[in-house]
Amino acid sequence: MANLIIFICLAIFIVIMSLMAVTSKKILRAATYLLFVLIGTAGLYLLLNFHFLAAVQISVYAGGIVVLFIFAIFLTSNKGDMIDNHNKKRILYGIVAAVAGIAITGFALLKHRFLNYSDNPTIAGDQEMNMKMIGEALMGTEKYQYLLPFEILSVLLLACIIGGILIARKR
Amino acid sequence: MIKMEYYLIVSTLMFFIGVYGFIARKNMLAILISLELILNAVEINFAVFNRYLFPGSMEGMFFTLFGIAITAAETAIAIAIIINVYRNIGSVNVRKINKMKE
Amino acid sequence: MNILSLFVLVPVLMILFLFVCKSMQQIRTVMVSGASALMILAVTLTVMFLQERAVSNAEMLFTSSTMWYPSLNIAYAVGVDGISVAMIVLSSIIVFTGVFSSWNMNMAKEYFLWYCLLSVGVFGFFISVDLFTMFMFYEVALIPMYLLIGLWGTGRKEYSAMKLTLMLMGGSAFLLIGILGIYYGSGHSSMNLLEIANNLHIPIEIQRWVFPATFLGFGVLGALFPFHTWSPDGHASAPTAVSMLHAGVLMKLGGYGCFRVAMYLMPEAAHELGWIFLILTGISVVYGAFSAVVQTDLKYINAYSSVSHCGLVLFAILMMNRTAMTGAIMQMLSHGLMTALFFALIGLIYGRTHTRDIREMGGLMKIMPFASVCYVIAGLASLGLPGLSGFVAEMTIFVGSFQHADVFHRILTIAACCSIVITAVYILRTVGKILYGPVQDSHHIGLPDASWYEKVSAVGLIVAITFMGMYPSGASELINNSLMPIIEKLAII
Amino acid sequence: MEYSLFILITPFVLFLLLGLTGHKMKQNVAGIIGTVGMGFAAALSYMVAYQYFFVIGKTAGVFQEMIPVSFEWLRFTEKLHIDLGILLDPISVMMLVVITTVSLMVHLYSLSYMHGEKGFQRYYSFLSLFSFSMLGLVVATNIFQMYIFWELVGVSSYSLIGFYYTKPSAVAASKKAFIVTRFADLGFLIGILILSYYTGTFDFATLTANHAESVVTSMQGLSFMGLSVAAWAMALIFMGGAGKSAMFPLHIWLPDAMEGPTPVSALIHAATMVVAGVYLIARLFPVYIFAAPEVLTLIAYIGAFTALFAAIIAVTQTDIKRVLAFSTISQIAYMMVSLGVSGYGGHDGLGYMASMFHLFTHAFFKALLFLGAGSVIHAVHSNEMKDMGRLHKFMPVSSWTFLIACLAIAGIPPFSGFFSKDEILSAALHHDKLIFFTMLFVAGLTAFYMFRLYFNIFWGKEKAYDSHHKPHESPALMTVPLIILAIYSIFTGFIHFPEFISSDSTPFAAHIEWMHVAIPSIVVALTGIVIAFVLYFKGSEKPVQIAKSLGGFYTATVHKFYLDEVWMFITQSVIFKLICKPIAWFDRHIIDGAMNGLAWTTQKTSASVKGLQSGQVQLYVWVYVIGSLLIAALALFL
Repeated sequence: MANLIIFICLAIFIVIMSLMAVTSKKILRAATYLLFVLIGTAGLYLLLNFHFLAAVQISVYAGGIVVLFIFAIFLTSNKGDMIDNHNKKRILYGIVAAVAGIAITGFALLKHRFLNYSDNPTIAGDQEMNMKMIGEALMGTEKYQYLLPFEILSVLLLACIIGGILIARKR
Repeated sequence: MIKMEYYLIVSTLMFFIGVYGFIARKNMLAILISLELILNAVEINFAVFNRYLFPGSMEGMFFTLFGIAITAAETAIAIAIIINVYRNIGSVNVRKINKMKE
Repeated sequence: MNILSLFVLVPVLMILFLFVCKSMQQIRTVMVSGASALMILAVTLTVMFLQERAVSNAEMLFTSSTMWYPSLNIAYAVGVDGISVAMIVLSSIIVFTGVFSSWNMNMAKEYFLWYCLLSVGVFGFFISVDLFTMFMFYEVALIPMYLLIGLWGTGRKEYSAMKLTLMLMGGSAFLLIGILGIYYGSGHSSMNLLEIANNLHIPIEIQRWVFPATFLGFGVLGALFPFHTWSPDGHASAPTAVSMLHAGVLMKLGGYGCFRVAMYLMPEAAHELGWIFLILTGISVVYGAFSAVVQTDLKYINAYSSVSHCGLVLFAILMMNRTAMTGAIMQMLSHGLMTALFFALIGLIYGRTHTRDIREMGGLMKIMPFASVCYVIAGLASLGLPGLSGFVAEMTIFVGSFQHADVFHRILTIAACCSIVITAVYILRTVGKILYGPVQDSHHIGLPDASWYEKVSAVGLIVAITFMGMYPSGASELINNSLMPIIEKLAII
Repeated sequence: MEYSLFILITPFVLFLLLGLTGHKMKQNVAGIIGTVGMGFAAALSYMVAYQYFFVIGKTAGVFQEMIPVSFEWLRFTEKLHIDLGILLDPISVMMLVVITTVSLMVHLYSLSYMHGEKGFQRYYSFLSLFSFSMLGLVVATNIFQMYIFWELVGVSSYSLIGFYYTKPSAVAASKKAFIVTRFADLGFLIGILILSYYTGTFDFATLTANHAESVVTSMQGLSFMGLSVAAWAMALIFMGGAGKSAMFPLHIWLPDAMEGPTPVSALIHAATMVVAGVYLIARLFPVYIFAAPEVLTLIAYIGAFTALFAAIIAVTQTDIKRVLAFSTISQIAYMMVSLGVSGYGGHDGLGYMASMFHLFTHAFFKALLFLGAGSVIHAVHSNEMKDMGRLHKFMPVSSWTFLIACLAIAGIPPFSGFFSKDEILSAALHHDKLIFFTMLFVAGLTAFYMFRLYFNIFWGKEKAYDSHHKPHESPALMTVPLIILAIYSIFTGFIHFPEFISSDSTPFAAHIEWMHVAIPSIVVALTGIVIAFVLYFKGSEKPVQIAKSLGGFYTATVHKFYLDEVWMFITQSVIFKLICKPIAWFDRHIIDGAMNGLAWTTQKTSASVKGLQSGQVQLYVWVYVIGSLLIAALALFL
C-alpha cells in the first residue's frame, strides 16, 4: 500500500515534470525539469527493485547527460535562453500526435491482457538484483551473458568520444 | 498493489509528451531533451516488462542498461553537432538549418 | 567474327579513338575514316547478302547468337534480311554525310562521342533479332539524343530535348510492356524474334493488349498522330547532323520496329486492331501535310512533312500486303535520304543567314546557287518527282494500298493520295519564298555558298536519292523477297 | 526501229550535260549544243515517221502498234509493273514529229531571243528536259509511264515558267501552274489506281485491245454512288487531262504561265504540253467509248463550254500573250469537243481523226503566233497592245508570218486550220447540233479576236516609239523559224490525215462537207475578220464605245469572269485560313498542349508532393507517428 502511494506520487511528479520540460520557455529550466524526470524514473526503478539500474540512471543521466546539456545550453544561448514558440500550427500538430498516440496506446494497453501476467511481482522476483549476477552476466559469453554487446558498447563510446572531439573542435 | 499497467501508463504519457516536444519545439536542445524523454519512457517499459512478465531473467534490465549507455553516447554526439552548428550559423533553431537544402 | 557485329564494333572503336584525340584534325580523321569504314562495310554486306541469298533460303542470314542473360533468355542475337540490309545502308549513308554536316562543331570531341554512341544504337537495333537486345540498342540510340540536342542545339533547346526524350521514353515504356508481354505471352522460353515467330504462339487474348502497346511504343518514334509533337520542336532545336540522323534514321526505327516486332509477331491482333492505327496513320499523313503548309520555320515545315511521310510508312505497313509493305520500306529509305538532305541544307542556310523564318529570306538562289539547287532537288524528291526516290516509294504504297477490295481501305488510300498535292503546296511555297524572288534581306548578299564538306554531304545524298529514283528495282528486289515470311504469316490468318 | 530510243536519250543527255556543266560553258556553246542535239532528235523523228508510215506501212490495212523498246522498271505485284518503253503507233509518231519540230524551232529561235540572258545554259537544259519528258510521254507504252513523264513535264514547265525567278509574278505563276496541274494529276493517279486494279494491267495495248474488252468485262456491273466504276475511273483520268490541257475550271494556270519566256510559251503552253490531255484521251479512246461513253459526253460539253468561255475572254484581253493563251485554251477545247463527239471505227471516228488533225496543225500555227508575238515583244519591249501599232512597216516578216498564222487559226482556206476545224465541225454536226452551233460561233469569235490582235499590233495607229530605239525586224535566227513554221501552217492542211490516223488505225476517206459545214464556217470567220477590220484597222474609237455599252459584262470578261479571284478565295481563304491554320493551331495548342499539359500535371503533382520533403525532421516525425498510429489503429479495430 505504501508502495502504491509512493508510486502515485512519483507518477504524478514524473508526468508533471515531463510536461514542464517540453513546455517551458526557458531552455535551462527545461533541462532542469528533465533532470527531475530522470530522477523520478530512477525512483520507479527502485520501486521495481532494480537498484543497480537506478544507480546507473542517476549517475549517467543525471550526472552525465544533464550536465552535458547545461554546458551546451551555456555555450549556445545568446540573448537569454528563450525558446520562441510562436508556431501555433506546429504546436497543434504536436498536440494532435500526442493526444492521438496516448488515446490509441492507452486503449490498447487497457484492453490487452498480458500473458504470464502476475499481479504480484513480489512472488516471483521481489528481491534485490544480485550485483554478482549482474557482473557475471556482463562478463560472460554464455547464453544470457553479454560480453559481446558490452565490448561493442565500449567501442561505440570510444567512437563517440573521438567523434565528439572531432566535430566540436575549433578549426 | 501496483499493477503493471500503472507503470505503462506513466511511460506512455512520458513518451507522447516527448513526441509532442519533438514536434513542437524549435530549439535543437529542447528537441534533444524531448528525445531523452522518449528514450526514458521506452527504458522504463523494458524494466517493467522484465520485472512483471519474466521475473526470473535479466534481459530487460540489461537492455535498459545498454540503452542508457547508448543514449549517453548519442547525446554527446548530438550536442557536439549542435555546438558546431551554432558556431557556424549562430543559432540553434532547427528551422534555420537549411543550408544543405539549397 | 560476324560481319554484323562489326557495325557495332566500328562506332565503339571510334569512341575509343576519340578519347585519345587531341586536335580537331585528329577528330575529323577518326570520324571520316570510321564513317567511311561503315559505308564500305554496308556495301560489302549488301554484296555478300545478295550472294548468300542466291544460295540460301533462310529467313535471316549471317545469324549468330550468344546468351548474355540466361535467366531471362536474353541473347545477343544478330541476323539480317533484305530489309535490315536496306536500313543499314541507309544508316551508313546518313552517318557518313552527317559527319560532314557537322564539320565545324564546337566541343567537337564530346559531340562526336555522343554521335558515335547514337550510331552504335542505330546499327545495333537494325542487326538485332533478340527482342531485349533490340530494345537495349533502341535506348542507347535515344539517350545521346537528349544531350546532343540539349547541349549543341539552338533555340529552346532544353525544352525540346526534354520533350523529345520524355515522349520517346514514354513510348519505350509502352514498348517494354509490349516486349515483356510478348516474352511471357509466348511462354517465356525465348527472346529471339525468329524463334517466337516460327515456333511459338502468342494467344490472341494477350496479343490484344500487347499489340497496341508495341505498335504505340514504336509508333511514337515513327511520329504517329497524336504522339508526333516531339518531332517539330525536337527537330527545330537539334543541330544539323542530329536532325539528319534523327529524321533520317531514328524515325525509321519506329517503322522498322512496328513492322518487325508488332506486325510480325502478332499478325492476328494486327488484323483485328489494324484499322484503328490505320485511321491514325491516315490522319498523320494528311494532317502533317496540312500543318506544314502554314509553318514559317523551315525546320518546322520539314518536321511536319516528316510526320506526313512517316505516317505514310506506318500506313503502308498496316495495309498488310506485299506491295504496300515494299513501298513502306522504300518510303523509309527515300524519306530518310531526302529529309537528311533537307536538314543538311537547312543547317547550311541557317548557319549563314542565322534565321530559319521563311518570311525573312528570299532570293537565296542568287546568293548560294549550289545550296539552292540542292534544296529544290530535295523538294522535288519530297513532292514525288519521278526519277527521284520519293516517287517510287509513294507510288508503290498507293498501288499496293489500293489492292484492297473494300471501301474503307480505298477511301483511306485516296485520302493519303491527297497528301501529294498538299506536299506540292508547301514545298513550292517554301521554295518560292526563300529561293526565288528578290533578295529580302540585304545582309544576305555576299554570303558564301556551300563549302566543300557541305557539298560532300549534299551531293552524297542527292546521288543516293537519284540512284534509288532511277533504279528502284534494286531496292525493291532487295526488300521484296524478305517480305515473304511476314506476308505469309499475315495471310494465314 | 530501236534507234527511236535515241530520240529520248539525246535530250536527256543534253539535259544532264547542260545542267551539270552548263555554267562552265560559254552561252553560245551551250545553245548550239542544245540546238544541234534537238536537230538530231528531230531528224530521227522524221526518219521514224517516214519508216513507220511509208516503209513498214500497213499490215492487213491497219497501221500496227510497235514496241521496239521495253523493259521492266519497277514491279509492284505479279501483274502490275511499270515498264519503260517506246510505243509507236500513228498518233505517237505524229506527236514525235510535232514535238521535235516545234522544239527545234524554239531552240533555234531562243538562240537569239534569249541571247545574253542570265541563266541561258539553264534555259537550254530545261528545254532539253522538257523535250525529253514530252517525248517520253507520247511514246509511253503504259499508263504509268505516261504518268511518270506527265509529272516530269509538269516540273519542267514549272522550272521554265519560273525561269525569271527573281520576278515574284513569275514565281507565283509557276507555283500556281504546278499546283493546279498537280491537283488534276491527283485525279489522274486515282483513276490509274482504279483502272489498274480491275484490269490488272497498266498497258495501253491490253487496255484498249478488242474494244477495251479488259476494262468492260472487269468492271461490269460495278457502280459507286450511282455511276459505274469505269465512268469514275475514266472521269478521274480526264480530270488529269483537263488539268494539263487547261479545261474549265482548271484552266486558270495557263494565262499566268505566260510569265515564262515567250519561246517557252510557244513550245510548252501552246504546241505541246497543253495538248497532252487531248493526247491522253485519244490514247485511251477505245476505253472511253466502250466502257464509259457518258464521260465522253461530259468531255464534249466541258470542251464546248471552255471553247466559248475562253474565246469570249480572249476578245477583251490587252496583253497579247494572254490573248494567245486564251486562244490556246479555246483551240484545245476544240480538240476535246472533237474527241467527245467522236464515234469509233471508220467514218464514225471522224471526230477522233479531226482532233488529232487539229492538234497537228494547231501546234504549228500557234507556235508561229507565239514566236511572232515574241518577235514583237522583243522589238517594243512590252506585252501590251496599247504600246503597239503600225508595226507592219518596221517588221514585215513578222507581220506576214503572223498574218498567215491568223488566217490559219481563223479557218480560211487553204490554210491548215481550215481543214482541221472543218472536220471537227462536221463531226460535231453529226453528233450534236447544239455543240455544232456553239463551235461555229466560237470559230467566228476566234477569227475576230485573232484579227483584232493582228490589226492592233501591225496596223492601227502608230505609237510614239522612242526615236533612238525604233522597232526593227528581228534577226535572222528569229525570222527563219517564223518562216519555216509559216510554211508548215500553209501546207500541213493538205496532208490527207484520215489516211494515217483514225480511231481504229484503219484509213478511211473523209471529205469536206462544203454545203453544211465549210461554207458556213468560212462565212462566219470572214464576218469576224471584217468586223475586226472595221473596228481596228484604222484604230477607231468604236471599240471603246462598244465596250462601254456592254457595261458589266465587259468588265467581267476583262477580269476573266473573276475565276482567278474565286480560286484565290478558295486557296487562300478556304484552304489556307480555314483548313491549314486551324489544323496547325490545333496541333500546337490541343495536341501539343495535351502533351505539355501532361508534363505540367506531373510537374505540379510533384511540386505539391515536394512540400512534404521539406527537410524538416519534425514534420517527418509527425507523419511517421501519425502513420504508425494509423497502422496501429487499423490493427486494433479491424
